[in-house]
Amino acid sequence: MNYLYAAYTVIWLVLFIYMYSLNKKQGELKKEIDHLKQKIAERS
Amino acid sequence: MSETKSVFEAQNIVKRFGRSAVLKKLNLRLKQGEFVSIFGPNGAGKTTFLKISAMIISPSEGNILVFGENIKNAGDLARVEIGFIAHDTFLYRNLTARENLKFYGNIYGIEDIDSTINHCLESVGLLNRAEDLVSKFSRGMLQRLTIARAFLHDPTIMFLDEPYTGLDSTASVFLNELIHKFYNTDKTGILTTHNLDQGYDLATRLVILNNGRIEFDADKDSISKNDFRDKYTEIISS
Amino acid sequence: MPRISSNVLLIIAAVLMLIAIYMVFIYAPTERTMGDIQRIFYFHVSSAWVGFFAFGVTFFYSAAFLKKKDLKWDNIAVSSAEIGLLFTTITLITGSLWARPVWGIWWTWDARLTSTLVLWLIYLSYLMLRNYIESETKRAYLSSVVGIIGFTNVFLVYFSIRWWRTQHPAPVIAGGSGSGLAPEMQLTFGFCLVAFTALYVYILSKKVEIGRAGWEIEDIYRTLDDK
Amino acid sequence: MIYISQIVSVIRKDIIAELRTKSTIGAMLLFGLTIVVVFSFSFNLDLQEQKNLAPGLLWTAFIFSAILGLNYSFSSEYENGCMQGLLLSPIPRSAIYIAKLISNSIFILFSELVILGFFVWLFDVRFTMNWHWFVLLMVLGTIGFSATGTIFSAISAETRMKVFILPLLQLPMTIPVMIAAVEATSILLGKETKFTFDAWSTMLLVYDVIFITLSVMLFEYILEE
Repeated sequence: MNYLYAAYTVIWLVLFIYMYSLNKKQGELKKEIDHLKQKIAERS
Repeated sequence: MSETKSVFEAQNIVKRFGRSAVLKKLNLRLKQGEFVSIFGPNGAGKTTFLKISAMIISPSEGNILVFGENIKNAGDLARVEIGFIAHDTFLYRNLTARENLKFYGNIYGIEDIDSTINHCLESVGLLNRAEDLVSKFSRGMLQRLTIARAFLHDPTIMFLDEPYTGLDSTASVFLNELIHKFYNTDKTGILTTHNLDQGYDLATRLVILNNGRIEFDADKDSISKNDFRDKYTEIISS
Repeated sequence: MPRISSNVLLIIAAVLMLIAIYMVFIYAPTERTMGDIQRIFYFHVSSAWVGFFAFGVTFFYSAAFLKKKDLKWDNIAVSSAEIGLLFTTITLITGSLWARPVWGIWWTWDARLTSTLVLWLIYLSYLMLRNYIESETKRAYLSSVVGIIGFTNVFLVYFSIRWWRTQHPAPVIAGGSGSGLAPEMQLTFGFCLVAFTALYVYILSKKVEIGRAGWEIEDIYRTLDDK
Repeated sequence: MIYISQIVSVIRKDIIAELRTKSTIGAMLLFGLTIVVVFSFSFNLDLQEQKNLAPGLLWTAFIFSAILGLNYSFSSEYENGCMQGLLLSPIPRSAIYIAKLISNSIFILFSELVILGFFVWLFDVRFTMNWHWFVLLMVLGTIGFSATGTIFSAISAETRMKVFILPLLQLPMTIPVMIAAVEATSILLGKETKFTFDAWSTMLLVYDVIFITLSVMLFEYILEE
């Protein structure tokens, strides 16, 4: 029976890790964009 | 020259590498017998424009017309009219000089191939080395064989991508001869170069390409060499 | 790509997924012969189909890129390929976890399993190939060609293995196909498929947004250089 | 017409250049023969077992020596920028692919014949049906290898890790060819099977036709910049 739970833990583990990394990456990119936009605003 | 049909025309050529445009809406029209020198700093897009005009790569937008015919339909037929000299020799190391020219001769569908080859090899002084392997050729001989290959199928439009850089003296003498012979037979050509003097002397028309845009295009006799030199430095530094 | 923000897609996918989990563990009846282990089937086959669908999307957008030469399509193609690889990996792992207790083996050269493995290999090399090419345009052209040829090959692999398997038959996949399922099971399976596809659409829109954010940064740097 | 003569001149060029150095052919032969020798050590099995394994071993030797040859199929083109010379010339892009497909198939077929001779000597394999069926099979299988191999070697020639990328792309692609070829060869060696020799060879033919047409359509995009 533990194969059933093993299978579902694998599915959720893989999906969550992947989605978490996506969100983190998007967060970093957004931060960099805002930082750049702010730098441009200061310069002009 | 009467108002002849344009031999070559580039219409609104745009070329993007990735998402940045290297060429931004270029327009150039050449009539029979015109010889254009294109000047510009490195990375201005000179070689890319030449490759697109010679139909080696296709533009992201815009059209190339040879004798008023869009190459998208004429395609391979139009390529018979095109000659190209670039840094690369386009020669196969493991073939002899004659085999190389015979190969290109067949591809271009030249009828009396052997006499044309002999004539071309003679015009660059390589007839006695016809049977030698290209891998054994010196740099100078390679350059002369490249010139022979470019003029083999007697193209009506010749593209030369900085042909004189790194050319030794004998090879450049042959090149000068062939370009001037090219002149009198009313052919058309585009040459890209850094060397203002050489480019100015050879051309009938001067074009300055700067970060993907043509910023100067005028006949040679409308501007003296010194004025042109100042114009060039002014455009580049702007 | 419809302009629904990815958060809305996330909510839809999450809700559907929760219902799917409820149905798989509680609503669906226990399979007589295999018992509860058979519940792996729902997510295993759904992720297989979504993986296959994702590679179909890559095939489509690769062809779109070759026609339109706009990197926007290539961005979707590569995002979908990555997600396809993720779901195919899940399929392969859950498949083995299911085969082990039922047939006592981790793997069998069955037509479906092998073509899934081949799909996985081809799109792994699709992604690795992209890392070895610097120019963005060249990378898009070459990987589009691989995406198209690779996907076409899978159908041939499936048939050649199916013929080959009838030469040396392997343990028949008990209850593998959806046909011999009780109505509740079919409903659960159908729902899982929808939930997984919703999840795929959410992740795809997220990845495409990330790709576009990367471009935005590039554009800003380029405007800074021009100044 | 001009299209055919252009293809013929590219093939003739490839053959002349190859005969001069014999580098690719030599490497393919040596590599194939070494694989066969390694097989004979790692599978010290009695005669009957050899019968079952012979087709698999043979075709494995074929595919790996083919991949080695395919790695260098465009090297003469990418030296001195000759590919640009071809793109400049009036030869259609699809003709370049077909010419390379044929010259690759010729080299692969040649090295396969020598490997086969070596294999028959080492494993003394006897064909019950007349052997010319096997030659047909080799031709179909070889075209199957080079149909996708030619386009993938053009793709990998553009990347840094060429020698690694080509097998990675090519091996999953040739699974249908390997299965059909091995099964058909075992039929020729007298194994009774459900599917006949003709069924497997038609499958090979279908594979060849599909991927040649697909590659002819897609080849020009590989040369774009």
